Amino acid sequence: MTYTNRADGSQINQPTARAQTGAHSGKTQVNRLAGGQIDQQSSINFSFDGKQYQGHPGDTLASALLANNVRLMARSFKYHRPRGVLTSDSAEPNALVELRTGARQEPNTRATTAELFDGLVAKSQNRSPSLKYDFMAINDRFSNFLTAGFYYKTFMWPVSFWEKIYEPIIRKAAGLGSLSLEEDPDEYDKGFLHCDLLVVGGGPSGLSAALTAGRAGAQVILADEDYLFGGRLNGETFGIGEQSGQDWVAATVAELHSLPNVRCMSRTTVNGAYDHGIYSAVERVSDHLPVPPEGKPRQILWRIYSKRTLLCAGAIERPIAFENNDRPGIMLASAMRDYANRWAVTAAHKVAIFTNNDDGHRTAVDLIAKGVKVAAVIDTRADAPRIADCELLAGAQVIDTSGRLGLKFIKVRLADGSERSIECGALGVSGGWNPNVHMTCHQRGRPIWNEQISAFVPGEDSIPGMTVAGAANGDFSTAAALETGSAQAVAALGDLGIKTSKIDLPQAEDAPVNIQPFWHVRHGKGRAWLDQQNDVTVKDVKLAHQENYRSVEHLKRYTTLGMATDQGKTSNMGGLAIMAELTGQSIPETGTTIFRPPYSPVAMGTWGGRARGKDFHPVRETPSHKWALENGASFVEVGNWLRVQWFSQPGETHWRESVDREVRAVRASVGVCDVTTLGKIDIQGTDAAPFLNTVYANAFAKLAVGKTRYGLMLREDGNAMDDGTTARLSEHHFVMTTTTANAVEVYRHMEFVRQCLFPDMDVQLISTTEAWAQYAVAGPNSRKLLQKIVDPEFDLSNEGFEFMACREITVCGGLRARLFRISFSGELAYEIAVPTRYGDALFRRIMEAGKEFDVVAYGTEALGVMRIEKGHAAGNELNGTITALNLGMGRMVSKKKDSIGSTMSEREGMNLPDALNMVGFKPVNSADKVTAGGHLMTKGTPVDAEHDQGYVTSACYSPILNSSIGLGFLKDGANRMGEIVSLVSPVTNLNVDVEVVNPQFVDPEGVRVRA
Amino acid sequence: MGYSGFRVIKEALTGHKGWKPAWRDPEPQSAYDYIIIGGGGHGLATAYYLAKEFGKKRIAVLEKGWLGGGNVGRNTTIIRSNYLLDGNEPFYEYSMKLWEGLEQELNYNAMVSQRGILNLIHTDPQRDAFTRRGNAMILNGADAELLSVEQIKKEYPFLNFNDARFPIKGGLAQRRGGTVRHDAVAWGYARAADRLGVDLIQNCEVTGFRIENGVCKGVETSRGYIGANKVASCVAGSSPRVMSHAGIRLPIETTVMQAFVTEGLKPIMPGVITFGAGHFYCSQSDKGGLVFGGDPDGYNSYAQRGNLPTVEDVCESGMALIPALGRARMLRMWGGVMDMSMDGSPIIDKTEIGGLYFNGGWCYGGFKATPASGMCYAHLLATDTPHKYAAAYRFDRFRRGYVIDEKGMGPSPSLH
Amino acid sequence: MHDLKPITPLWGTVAQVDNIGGMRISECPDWALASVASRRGKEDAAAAAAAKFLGFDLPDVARCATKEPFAAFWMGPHQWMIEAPHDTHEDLAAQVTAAVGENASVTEQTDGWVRFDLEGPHCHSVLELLCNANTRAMDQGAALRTQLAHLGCFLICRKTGTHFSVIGPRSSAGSLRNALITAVKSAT
Amino acid sequence: MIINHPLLGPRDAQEFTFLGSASLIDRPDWQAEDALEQFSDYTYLRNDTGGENRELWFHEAGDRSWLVVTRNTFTHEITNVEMASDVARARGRSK
Repeated sequence: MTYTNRADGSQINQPTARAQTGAHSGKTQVNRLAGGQIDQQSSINFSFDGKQYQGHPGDTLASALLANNVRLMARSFKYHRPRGVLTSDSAEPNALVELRTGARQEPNTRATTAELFDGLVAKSQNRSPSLKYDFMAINDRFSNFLTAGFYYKTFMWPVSFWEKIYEPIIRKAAGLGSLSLEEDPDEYDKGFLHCDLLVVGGGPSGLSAALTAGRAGAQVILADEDYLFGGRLNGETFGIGEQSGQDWVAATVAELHSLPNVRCMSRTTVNGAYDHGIYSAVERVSDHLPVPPEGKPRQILWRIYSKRTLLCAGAIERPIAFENNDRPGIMLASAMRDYANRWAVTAAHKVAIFTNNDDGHRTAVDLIAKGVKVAAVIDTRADAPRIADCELLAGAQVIDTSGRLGLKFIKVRLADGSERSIECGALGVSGGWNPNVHMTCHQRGRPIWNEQISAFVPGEDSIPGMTVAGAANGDFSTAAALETGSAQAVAALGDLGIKTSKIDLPQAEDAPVNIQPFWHVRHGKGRAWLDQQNDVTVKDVKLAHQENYRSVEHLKRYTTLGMATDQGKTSNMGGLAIMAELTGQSIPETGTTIFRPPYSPVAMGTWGGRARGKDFHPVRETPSHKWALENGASFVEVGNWLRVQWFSQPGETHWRESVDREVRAVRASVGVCDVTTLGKIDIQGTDAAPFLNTVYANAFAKLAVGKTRYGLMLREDGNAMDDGTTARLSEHHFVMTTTTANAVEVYRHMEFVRQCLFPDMDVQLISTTEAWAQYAVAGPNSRKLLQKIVDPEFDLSNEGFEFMACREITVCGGLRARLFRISFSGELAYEIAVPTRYGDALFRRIMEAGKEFDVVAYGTEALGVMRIEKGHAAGNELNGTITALNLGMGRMVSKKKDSIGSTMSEREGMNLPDALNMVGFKPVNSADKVTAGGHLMTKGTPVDAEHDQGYVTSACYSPILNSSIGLGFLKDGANRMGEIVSLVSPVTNLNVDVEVVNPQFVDPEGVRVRA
Repeated sequence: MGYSGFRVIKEALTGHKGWKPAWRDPEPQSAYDYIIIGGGGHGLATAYYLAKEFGKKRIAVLEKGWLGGGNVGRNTTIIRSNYLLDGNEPFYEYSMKLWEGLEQELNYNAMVSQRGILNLIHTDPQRDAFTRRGNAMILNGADAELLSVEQIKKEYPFLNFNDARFPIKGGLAQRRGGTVRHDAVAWGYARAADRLGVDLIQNCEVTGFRIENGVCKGVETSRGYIGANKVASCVAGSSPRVMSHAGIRLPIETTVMQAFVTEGLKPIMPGVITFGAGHFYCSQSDKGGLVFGGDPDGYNSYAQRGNLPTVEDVCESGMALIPALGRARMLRMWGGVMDMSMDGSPIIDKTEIGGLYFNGGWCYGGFKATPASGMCYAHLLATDTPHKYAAAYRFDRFRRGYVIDEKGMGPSPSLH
Repeated sequence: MHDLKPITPLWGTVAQVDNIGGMRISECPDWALASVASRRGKEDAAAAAAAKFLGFDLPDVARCATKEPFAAFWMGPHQWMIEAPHDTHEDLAAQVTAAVGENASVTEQTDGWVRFDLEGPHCHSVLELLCNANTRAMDQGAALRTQLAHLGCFLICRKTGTHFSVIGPRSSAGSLRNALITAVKSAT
Repeated sequence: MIINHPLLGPRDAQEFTFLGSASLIDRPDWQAEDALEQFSDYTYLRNDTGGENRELWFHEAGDRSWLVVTRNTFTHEITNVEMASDVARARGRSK
């Protein structure tokens, strides 16, 4: 046996030699048979509930447990009934375990799909203290009180008891497995694949399709959830042509591997069909290993872009409901066959079969061939054919079973009405097969009823671009699967203009479907299970019917039928059939429930990929980042940017000390702040000026070359969208700055205006945010400092470069740069920009040159303090509900031109006499604190919403004013200067008196900026 | 026939033979005083309160599919009254008070569970905004609490406090927020309304209105014409379709919002949490599944399903916030059709057509509003005046400039 | 001549190169970039002037054209990015502006971007873990803009199958490199 | 979803940002007598009754084109994709 690891996604585990006997299985594996697609020559150690066992490479946890005579693997959700496996695949509702330990503990893993690896540790779940003795099994005794929907009818009195007593008890009992609550140590990848034809499922139809398309040269992806290709052929004894089924699979897969245009992906579940041919698939790269190899993912989420898709997902056998049909040892007949043929295991050495169709008899035939005693085949059909060499009880039904922790006896009602007890340790049940229509429902397609096979088949065109072949389409025989797989592949490629023809199909089994629908045994008062995980019984469906929860959706929601981790793959059909019976309608009239993605549950880690922890979002670093790291910076996230909040100097123990120092230094001398994060948009073209006149509410057409202007941008609804400054570098060339937060939205908006509203304007836009390192140099000594940086031919005097001037200059001996005389702080200030690769050097140069002025670097906190002191609105004020009028800029909105938002800002509700105005606040008692988020009340009025007068948007401690100060919006605030109002913040226990003041706390006349 | 623990025991001992249908399946009559279009949560609640609080008779609810099959049956079951704006907060707080007495009112256990909702804070501006909101809540009589990181760690120790890209800096909690078993809300109202004589008519799709001289006289349905004195649309995501039959254009677009649930897990999540730096919110159901979601897909859709980018975005956010979720498996995803209004707030109002009323625009927040929406709509229908808590929810607020824009996103429905 | 020392997007004085699993990921800071967008009504004149300057025609949609010392790739309708060696063309934007005059708008883009070249036999396996582009269908000279590890990037095929350039936002150079390295480790 | 870009061919909708109805192209005349009413309708009223919907998508992570996509909102089927600037010109918009 070779186990190859993922190389190009085309690995499979194929046994190189098939064992002939079970001789090496040792004494513990008492249920191990001979043969199978496992390596009986070597052994694997594993443990379940602390007990050590051995299995073989190729085993699943379920097959290995059965081999060790462990039938009891789980407890059910509600009644804590003892349970074993029902299936041998991903449809399993019962045998869910906690796999692995520590941070890798994985709840609710199906034992039927967990590949055995050396050292595997599994634990049963939802039981206490042990699987055999579960206290909560008491629920089973009280099941009569715990019927469908019982909780809707009780727990209402006394009123307080629901949340204090009842619900905590219910919640404690809830859930199946548990999370470790530690961070998942494994990595996950996400990727993208493209193909002409995606073949979902690698059974006979899928292999046939992939071979057809592969030979035609199409780009093909073949995916199967199993670790072996072959689908049902792995569990059957059919031959194909001259070969055994397994040999045909091996030969076919080998040919597919040899084709460079075919990607064979085993352990890959295609689990969702999304619009326009996009499918999600999960490849389990490392789940069969103790831990993933270094750097490799546990799983990969593939998004597959396919031009055509062929669903070859096979069919799922359905059980029959009868009393106590849920005991460990009772499983689907096909699962029993799989375990025997593929894994060389039987759940017991004496078994029985209960069926309503010919296919069930195959299990008897195969098990007898494997040396297992089949006590009887019980067939509901009176005219059942004799197929297996054992006792046939035609027209008989299993009416009850016994065996507390595992099946011991079944009770059979014979055709003549007499009853007989049969001893057996396992019972294979077949109620027929349901085509696996799951994925055809993902776009809300409805399956249609096929009377001939008594099952739903996919509706036409359920998913655009997807067709269905083989058993998934109701073509159950192997020959039909091979035939339809190839034919549908030819058709799909034909749609794409790739002409090809069907491959030569080998001879294969072609048995007709011979079934007499039979859903549940009518007998005494016991419970017959439909949804085994959620403990939904036939009685519950009857009760739902009685209480008029009759629509399929009501049935599902009231009883929880089909809401377990298998989405009802083995149970929905039975529930539906019984409801149909009760209402007297046909099954198709009764309806279908819809399956939702994903086909089988997908780990959150897989969906999340590598976007975790620090890698959740990419980081954006500013040009001075490295210097900041070296100089005591504390960083803060602003969108994806990391900006410096403040720089701590030795001895500073509280952030306020650092911020106060930075503010004082700027106002006293000079400071530097990295403002690269502000959005920059290069705007060029002969219509650039009229364009700006349109996107800004205030006038821009007449801005002089070499000048910068503040601009207020409105949304079409008249509320402020963003603000910033725009500089006119030349007649047809502007540079706009946006706020850091809105850079992307503003750019998008301007492209909308350009392309959708004024498509003939000659304007070109491109973002230059990152191309330039831009620093604010602010403070009374900023000019003196910059004179040491800017090359001497550029006149920086107040006359030569006045307030709001801009110019392309050179610095440090000839490096191209841009200089803007703009100020956010209210001080004499500039912003200087150089190509980003020189940003680090320039920052260091400025700090060096500024030493004589005691220059400081300052962060966003100091920036914020100074802009509040100066009364500049920022993000906290531009909250999306604020107008120009609210900001005190109502008159800026030009009525002489058409600009975005100007018309709508004239609406009544936005121009009320007592509209909010932005004002400043200062505490009456200087020790009091102004709190952002506090609400404002007129003095003497009640403190409630009705009397709310506004709110504080921004607040800080001003080291210049030695007081806490704030900005905010107050009704009619412009006319309330000097008024004392109450600032209340009950959520922070604050109620102080503040004075309404001019928002420009510092230099309201604007002398400094023009100095 | 009342529901009670005693009754459950009695029925259990007598073979459950006594349980009666939760509601009748009446044939539609030729005319009613009130026709409510839409048998979702809001429609059923409206019918119930119209009968119960206003004593009205001859009421029918017309449902095109099955009762409770709209968004009341496909949401993430959260209730809260943590709104900011004056037009909204009193309404949602009123709704919260109605939730608090709902089960006794309806004699149906909808499992109102006030386990708290916590909005996480990751930035200083967010803290300022949440402070303002918390204050607005308290000033409106609701409860709110700002939590420190240490307090949050105690309740949610498994959140990412180690290497988060956007560290948690605090949170705004509403302890009275929580979850309710969504289907049970619909069933509880349906059963209670039925018991007051309301005709609940399933599989009855409204295909048109009969309007004469500007007055609505009744509705054309898949089961024939039904006359009515007053017709009340209450169809959430189908609002634009239904109202178009009356020639009315709405300030509403219909988009898809996805939601997700994991396999059942032993309890970890005490209440509801929302991530402030990504698109993710989550709670744990009484069955053990983690129920979560994020933002709408962002495009118009009536398809009741979404696409992968949103699925991945939500799960990435979930993993960023809760690294321990890695090995929990998502079991199912689904999509609801959302009536996204232009300012993110609802409309409960008369229309320009006499006798025709409208309730919609709930965006993806309609579930928590169910009781108050029903009560306020019933008030409007019964009295022709708006209920005091729904006075702001008028059509003309857009034209007149009184929008109620909680998020400040402007007239882009998919952004609310 | 100014005396400010440039640094690379990854904060180095020299470009960073990683060799992992037979793949080479190299930071390529030595390229000047300028965008050129034709003015409305001047599309032909702009194209002619650009062709004269470059020595080749501006490429078609989603293509990259190369002739030393220049390369140019399509960015959007009527808009291209021009590449040239930084040592000799640091003032590329000015040169292009001089060449196209009033027929096109030219913007310096040099330092808006970080370029990583990915070379080796596993380019497709690496890139399929990073972006939705069907790189197997990209031949030499194919150029497109897409999302890669949540970042808007240009992806240019320099040599079919074995050499791609990823040109992403400079401020996220570290995140982009991290994503590339992680993908290479996983795929090789 | 996949949007068949008129210039670039099929591209994942993930690269695009959705805005809303293509009627946003028809911005009213600000000098019209009833400009405020027209703008109110333009800004707020929609006809999103399901089925074929013409809508604006921005190729944000691509070539920065605004596109008008005709998409069925019941099935998500896309039947037409146009450059928004072409549509705008065809609807009489210029400077």
